[in-house]
Amino acid sequence: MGITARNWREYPQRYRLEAAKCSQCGKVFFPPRLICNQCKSRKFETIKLPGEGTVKTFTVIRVAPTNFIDEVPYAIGIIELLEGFSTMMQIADCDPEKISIGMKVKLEFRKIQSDGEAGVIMYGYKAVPVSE
Amino acid sequence: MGITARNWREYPQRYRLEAAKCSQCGKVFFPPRLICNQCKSRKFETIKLPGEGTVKTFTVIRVAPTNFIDEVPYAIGIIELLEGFSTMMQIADCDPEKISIGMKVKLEFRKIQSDGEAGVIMYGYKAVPVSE
Amino acid sequence: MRDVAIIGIGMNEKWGELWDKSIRTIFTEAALNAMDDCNVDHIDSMYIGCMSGGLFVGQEHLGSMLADNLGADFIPATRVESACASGGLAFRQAFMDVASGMSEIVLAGGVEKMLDVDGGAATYALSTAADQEYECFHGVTFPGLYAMIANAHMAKYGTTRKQLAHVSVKNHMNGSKNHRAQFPFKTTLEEVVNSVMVADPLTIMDCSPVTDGAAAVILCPLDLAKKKFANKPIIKVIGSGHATDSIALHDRKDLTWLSAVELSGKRALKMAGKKIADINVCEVHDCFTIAEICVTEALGIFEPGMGGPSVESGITNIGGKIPVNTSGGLKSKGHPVGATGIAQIIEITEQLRGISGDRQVNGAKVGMTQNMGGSGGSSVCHILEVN
Amino acid sequence: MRDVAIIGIGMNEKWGELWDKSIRTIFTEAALNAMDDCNVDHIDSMYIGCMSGGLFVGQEHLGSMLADNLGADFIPATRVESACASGGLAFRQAFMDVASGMSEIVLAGGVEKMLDVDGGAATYALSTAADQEYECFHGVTFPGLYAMIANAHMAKYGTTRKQLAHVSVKNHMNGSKNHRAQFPFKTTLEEVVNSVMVADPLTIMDCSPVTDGAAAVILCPLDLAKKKFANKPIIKVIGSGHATDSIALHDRKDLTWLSAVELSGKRALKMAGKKIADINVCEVHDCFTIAEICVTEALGIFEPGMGGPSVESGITNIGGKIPVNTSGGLKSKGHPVGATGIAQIIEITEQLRGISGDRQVNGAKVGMTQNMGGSGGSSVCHILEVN
Ligand SMILES: [Zn+2]
Ligand SMILES: [Zn+2]
Repeated sequence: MGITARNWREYPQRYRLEAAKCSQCGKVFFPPRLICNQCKSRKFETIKLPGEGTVKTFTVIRVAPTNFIDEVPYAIGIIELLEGFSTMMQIADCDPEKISIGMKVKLEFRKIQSDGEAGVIMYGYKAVPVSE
Repeated sequence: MGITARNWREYPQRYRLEAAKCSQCGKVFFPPRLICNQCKSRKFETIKLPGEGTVKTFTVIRVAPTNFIDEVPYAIGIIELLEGFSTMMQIADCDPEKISIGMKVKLEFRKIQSDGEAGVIMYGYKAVPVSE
Repeated sequence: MRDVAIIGIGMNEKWGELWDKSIRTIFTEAALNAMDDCNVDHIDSMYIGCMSGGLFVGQEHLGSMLADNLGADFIPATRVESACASGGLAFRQAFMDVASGMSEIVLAGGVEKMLDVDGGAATYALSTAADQEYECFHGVTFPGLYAMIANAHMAKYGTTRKQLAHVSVKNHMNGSKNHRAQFPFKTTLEEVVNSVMVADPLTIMDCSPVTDGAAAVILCPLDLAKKKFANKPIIKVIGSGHATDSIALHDRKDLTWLSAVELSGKRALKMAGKKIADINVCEVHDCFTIAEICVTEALGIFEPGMGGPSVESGITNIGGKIPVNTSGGLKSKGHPVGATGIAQIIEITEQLRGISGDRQVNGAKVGMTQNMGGSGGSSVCHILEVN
Repeated sequence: MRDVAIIGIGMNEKWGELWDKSIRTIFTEAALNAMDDCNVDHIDSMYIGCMSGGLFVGQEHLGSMLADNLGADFIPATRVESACASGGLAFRQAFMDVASGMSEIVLAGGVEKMLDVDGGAATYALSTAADQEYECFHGVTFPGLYAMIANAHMAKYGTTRKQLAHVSVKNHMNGSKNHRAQFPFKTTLEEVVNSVMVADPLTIMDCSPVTDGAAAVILCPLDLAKKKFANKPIIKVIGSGHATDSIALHDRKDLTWLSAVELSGKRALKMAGKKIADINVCEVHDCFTIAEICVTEALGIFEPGMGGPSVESGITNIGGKIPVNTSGGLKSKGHPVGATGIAQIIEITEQLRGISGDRQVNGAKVGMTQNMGGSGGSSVCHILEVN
């Protein structure tokens, strides 16, 4: 939709999976923030998020936004990466019917979408099942 | 910008230059309305706007919106079509430097813009100087 | 703060695909109907709930345009936005305007023209209620977000696919008696479950539709209502509550719990001096079937996890102990996002006036509305009582 | 209604092209600066002026997102829009919230992130403040609309090209003393007149820029301010006025007269119990040079037609009889449309606190702000007084 600067700006933290950890109470924020909503501290340290986690919930998208129509059906879920910290991403490389809550996944870097207008390809993380 | 129904809907009154005249106080509205802001009447008759008018004010656009970039420079003005009734349109077929307030113009149907994405060509009225 | 009353209500004759009408026309229709309902010929100020004039019709600055088209020259007119809770929030600001003593006769309206753009553009516009960079970037949709809530709720509480379907069946049954509804047909559990899957486990019959529509109500001080507008039952606004939560679903500890709904409800009840058990009829935000289940739990109507079994039991039917979404809800009546919160107020007002016909809840004296933004990032509740 | 005071103010360190920061970050910066200014660690509710989150950054539902990012969990947070007057209107709603007794400590903020999209998309987004179907359809731009006002004003009153340029020269002179300004350079009449023509007779140096920026202020009841926040001069909000006019310029009888500005000013002065001559300093909406001239006439500072000669005479300079846009105005300080109205409040607050440094208007006791939407389709005025 013609929005360019946003994605350029968000890339580095997406690539490096960099989050902010509150120096006072330890709560983790991704993307980083200026103030902790738990303890109101404004001091953070940069941490790298772990590359593995578990599925808290998920769904299979069968009616997709314009930029994702070619991918249908695809699974997407909320992945808990740290105790009390979760974020959203696609779950790839598996039969959507086999995904379950509590399943272990690891993060990989993949193409996420291509911008319809500009044709820019955007990259980010996806979750893939850990073979047990 | 992917907006389609709007222009389909507005076309008929643009083509036919149909306005609503308040049956009670005579005020003219283009596009038509449901209630007159002058006398609060909700009864209107459909009238055809006259095809001639005078320039109340104008400018020459030299930095244009995306859909009009190829037209630069072009003149646009507010044209008084009836005592107390004016509307906006481009002023075509003349040297922009020669346009003046009070100048007589007549209305013609022309291509107004082509929608960048859909490539739909949109038509409407433009003013052209009346040769005296 | 002054006491405030609702004296007029109005909607379009029918919601749905209003191809031949522009946003200015559908709003003006609803606003004039509301003014006619109480026979006022002017308003002092106006609030308009609209989620995205910019993305749906390429038109912001709706305060100016819509006051102008209503013939309400030069009045203060304010557009308010909180995604799908924009209408409820416009009502709240109008309430404050009257309660503060700033204005006497105030119109609270809502409008959304969603069908001027194609489906892809509409999906994009709606997605701007979620976190663009950390939710939508990954390809999630609104049905997808609520589907994730549904799966979490099913895993935690054993809520069943059939219980979700019961919400849709009930709301279509109610909507079949509402002539303004976009989809006034009845449906069955089988039809809901076997419809086209949108985002597992939600089918198209778990989802509210895309709708063109507008709604408006007129508020004034209670004293003025008693003096000049007593020819109809006077409906008092006794509670207003508004709360936000994280915009991203994944930032919430319990994915099945809507804290903004809980808090907006508690705040409204506290102002009203009521308990949830005092509510006789309720309009809640059933943008998806799972939403109604979660909302009835977050408001405290049912215990956590009991939303599913409760709708299954029929307790939320018209004639049940606590009827929910007698209008047909967003599911059947339609969901023009900015207008929904105002239409909820209209349904409760009609119930409290006792003019709901086949949908009437007998003896309804106190009613509640709950209007949600996004996946629960905001919520607005109001409590109305017949004088 | 309770008396209301401003106790805290905050902006980004500098406005301009903030490529490396998102809308959530720039808003949070300004809001935290405002909270720090008065040393509050929580707020009860929040209003956000933003013209088009949808078209500029693909993000609506800013109430939820920005309360969340400010760590202000679960508070009511309301986004308000009236095109370029969104900030002024957010302030007005925050004022009503406190005045009504609904909330105690309220944040009024404004934000716009305009440089995440390219120039064509930004021009389109701004154009949604005008009538899409009957103005923009024909290819008009915002500079074009104000250029038509300028030509009408020149024809009716003999206003000169040089007088327009004086507005730009004065505002850049003021802005050169404002470290937060996007373009803090000085300019000359020749430079303004000879710059690139945008829409005749307006050059690029008659136009305010496209800007990323945010601003925030904190309000509370006057009594509370006196009790707990008296370590700085207390600034009272003594008047608030809001008005609309036709969204389309061509629907107005006199193209040189801004009725919404006139009425919003009169309403604010009436509430304040002041006359325009009582105002010591004024921030007005100079989105284009001609706008400042028309606004000073519509507010009654100068007779109709005398706006041009007055700015030429120096009467609106700092040190003149009625300084206008001491901050540098939209022209030099920048114009992130949703934030502008709040930044005007901040400039007047600083003037009344007496902390404006090189820009200080000596002895300023009463100040006024005027914030405009579109080509004059809406206007919001406020009057502040030091206690
Ligand atoms: Zn912390
Ligand atoms: Zn009339």
